Amino acid sequence: MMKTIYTSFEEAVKDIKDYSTIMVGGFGLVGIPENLILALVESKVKHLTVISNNCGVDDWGLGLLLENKQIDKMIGSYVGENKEFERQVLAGELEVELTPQGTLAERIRAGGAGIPAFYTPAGVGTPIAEGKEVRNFDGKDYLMVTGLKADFSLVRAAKGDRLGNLVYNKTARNFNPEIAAAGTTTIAEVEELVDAGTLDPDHIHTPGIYVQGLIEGKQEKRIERLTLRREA
Amino acid sequence: MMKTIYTSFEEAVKDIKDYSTIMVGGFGLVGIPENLILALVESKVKHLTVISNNCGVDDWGLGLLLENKQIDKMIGSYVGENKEFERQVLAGELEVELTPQGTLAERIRAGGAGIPAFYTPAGVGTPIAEGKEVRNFDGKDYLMVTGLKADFSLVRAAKGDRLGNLVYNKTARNFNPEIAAAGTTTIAEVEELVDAGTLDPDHIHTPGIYVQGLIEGKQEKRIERLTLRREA
Amino acid sequence: MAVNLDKALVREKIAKRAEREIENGFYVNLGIGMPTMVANYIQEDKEIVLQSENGLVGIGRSPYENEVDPDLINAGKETVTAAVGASYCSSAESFAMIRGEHLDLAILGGMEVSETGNLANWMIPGKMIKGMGGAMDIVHGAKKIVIIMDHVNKHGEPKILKECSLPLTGEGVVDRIITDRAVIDVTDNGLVLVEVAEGWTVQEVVEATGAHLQVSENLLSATF
Amino acid sequence: MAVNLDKALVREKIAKRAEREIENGFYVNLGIGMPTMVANYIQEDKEIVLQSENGLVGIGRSPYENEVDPDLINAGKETVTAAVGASYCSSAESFAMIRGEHLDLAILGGMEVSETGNLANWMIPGKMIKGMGGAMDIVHGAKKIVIIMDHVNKHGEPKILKECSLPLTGEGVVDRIITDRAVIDVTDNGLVLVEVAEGWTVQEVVEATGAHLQVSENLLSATF
Repeated sequence: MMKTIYTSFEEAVKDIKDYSTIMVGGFGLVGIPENLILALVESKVKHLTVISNNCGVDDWGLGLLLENKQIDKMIGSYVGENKEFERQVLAGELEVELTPQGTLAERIRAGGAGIPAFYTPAGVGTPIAEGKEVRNFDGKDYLMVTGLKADFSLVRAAKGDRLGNLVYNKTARNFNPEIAAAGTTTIAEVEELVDAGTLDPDHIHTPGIYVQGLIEGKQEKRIERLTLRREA
Repeated sequence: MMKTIYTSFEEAVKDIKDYSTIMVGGFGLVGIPENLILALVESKVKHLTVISNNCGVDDWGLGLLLENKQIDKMIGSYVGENKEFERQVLAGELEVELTPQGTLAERIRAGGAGIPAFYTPAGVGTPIAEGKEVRNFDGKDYLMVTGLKADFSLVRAAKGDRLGNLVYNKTARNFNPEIAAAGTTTIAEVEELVDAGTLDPDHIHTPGIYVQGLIEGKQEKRIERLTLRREA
Repeated sequence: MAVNLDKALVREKIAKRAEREIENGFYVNLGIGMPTMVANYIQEDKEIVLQSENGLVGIGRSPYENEVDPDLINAGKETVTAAVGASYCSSAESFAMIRGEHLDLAILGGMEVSETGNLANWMIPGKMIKGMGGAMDIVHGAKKIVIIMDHVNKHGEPKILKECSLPLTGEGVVDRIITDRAVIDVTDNGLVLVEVAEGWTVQEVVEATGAHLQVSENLLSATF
Repeated sequence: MAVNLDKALVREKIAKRAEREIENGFYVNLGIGMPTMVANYIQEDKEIVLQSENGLVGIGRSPYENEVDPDLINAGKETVTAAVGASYCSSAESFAMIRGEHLDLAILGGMEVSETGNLANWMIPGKMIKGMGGAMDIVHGAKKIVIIMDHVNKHGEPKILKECSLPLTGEGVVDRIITDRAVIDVTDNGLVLVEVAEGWTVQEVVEATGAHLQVSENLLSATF
């Protein structure tokens, strides 16, 4: 359980090679491993298959990898915030596999949990049922869907200790815990790296067993839709 | 989300009728809803199907229900701590369905998560594979197993708030969170009942949506195998 | 004769009517767009919990500027606060909660609804497909699914049809449709008109509906 | 000639040899009974994490009397402490971790092992079946599965066989067998004897084994 503590983001992503499958935590721009993504852009690694709920925006997050044409295939649930995404799909430069969000989250969980396939009602009778097994349980139809794993998982946490234990802040948790568990190699970008024993064992969201490397970094935390309460 | 706050354990279990299926949290005697079980004994409800990892010991926990012949069928993974259990099984008075512990935990999770069935490697080529579908994924065989639900789920938590949010202490968590989610009606016995807003939203293990009723009680917390470090 | 209201007022009218679907004590998921507006009209005497599929049980009001936490958003990616007694969870847990039918109600937008309760609300063939997000899960994930939408499209054509022409989001999932003109229930025996909005007649609603509409014996008029 | 050691010493010998399977940095699950004893012999220079399937990643030493928490036990239901940097999780998460092969090693007891790596360790027909507990999950849930057991049963009959006679716990799951007499690897080409314990000859081990045993070119003798 000795974890690699990286001192540069460049070093943290150096083992990610062309044609790797990577999973990236986050929902919208919240909880994304900002600096790991930036380092991937710098690394110029290409032909990536990326599994992530969204694909960033044009100038931030996974959108940067897209702009740089580093992604061959994207598996996600909603990619509507990104014009370059649309251009590449229409030009046939980018392959997309759209999956209902809950099915995506559960497929990732299944991948990390050693479950090769499960049944879900989501998508029955819709275009995404094409080519999938439909099976009836207790009078209701379900689709069989398979677990997802990745060569590398990139997540972001609020705090991480030197044994790889992670805690997340508020809705920045989102896909991160299940993605951390589904990567052969999982690298965590943490806002604060702390000593082992600092985090309360009852409050840890991701046990260190799922994490192979950690690096501390400072995030911009861009806000997509600032919505404020009008002063009374 | 208004929850029923019971003031007596008798009242907390009064809706549990003969022939109900109940799930009960705990591993060994740790994390069991002691007082809810005692109230079930008092209630004399019978013909229960009980889903729980273990079945207590002869004079405590689910063993009390067993002694009182209130259980028709038990679904669990290990029932070796209980002589009366053995007697009833050999006498044909009690039906038993043994399930590998990880499969049991995941079947309960699936039940609460709307997943009717999933595949697991546990049990392939063993007696428990009998009658189950075997399916190969990527060269490895798996068994299809189904989700489990219950009419009533009885759990124990360290703290619960008036909105039903629960936190567990150490290994008393065990089966409780997934059992809380798999019950049509879930009743939580808590060591301490607190006001809403008291628990940190990042530290809640069971969101209140899964819990219909709560009651505060004092537990004995019997220890099955006291193992101490010898003084140096 | 048909009433003319500006778009914002129509949306407000639908959202206010949809709010009446929310009972005291309900756990509710509100879809992105018009459904999110329903939150603005929740009566103060109701204690309810709004669930956000990105991992928040208990959405609070929008934050004042000094309360904004970039790590705290709703599924529409808007900054929010957490209500008293809220909890955070992972996306997988959030959808376990949804798929497991622990929500009492989901209010979602719609492009088309069929007489058997099929819903189409995620793609238009020939246009860029942005993705279904959580909609396909949510339509299977609440005890009651209410669709709110305009009664007709911008060309004046019915959006409630015998069969959806657009690719489906879910099959047989809709329980109730609330439009600017009516409230319609999807039953085992087809569509039943239960309420007619102020300014509309039963005849007008029937004519603007592309499927057979039974009129409830207990039909209410001008309820919203 | 076969050595005679008392039972406790034999168990200690097996446990100490099994400890050598644990590499620095490993996450390990130790089965109930003799495997749990392995923890007593872990070399101080190794940093490892012991996982307990009831929901503890990082089992610590046994508690002093004033440290006992009835809510903190291992899978054998013994009171324990948590190691520095430990975490608690639910049983479902714990087995997700196991089934997902995140553990480096599991050391379990055995009644019989076949030459294809089948394991029987949970039931004897005709006797009361107490249940498999977590064993059926764990045999599929670590990168390496090591079985520790006596080489022969109390009647002197081999426990390593061409085929198990008892109902299986898992099929083709065992990587290595450690007994009081030998270390044997299960390979695609059958069983390979890699170490012989002090006091035993290759010939004696072969004769006490109920399946064909190849002898490794790199056989080590008197290693434990």
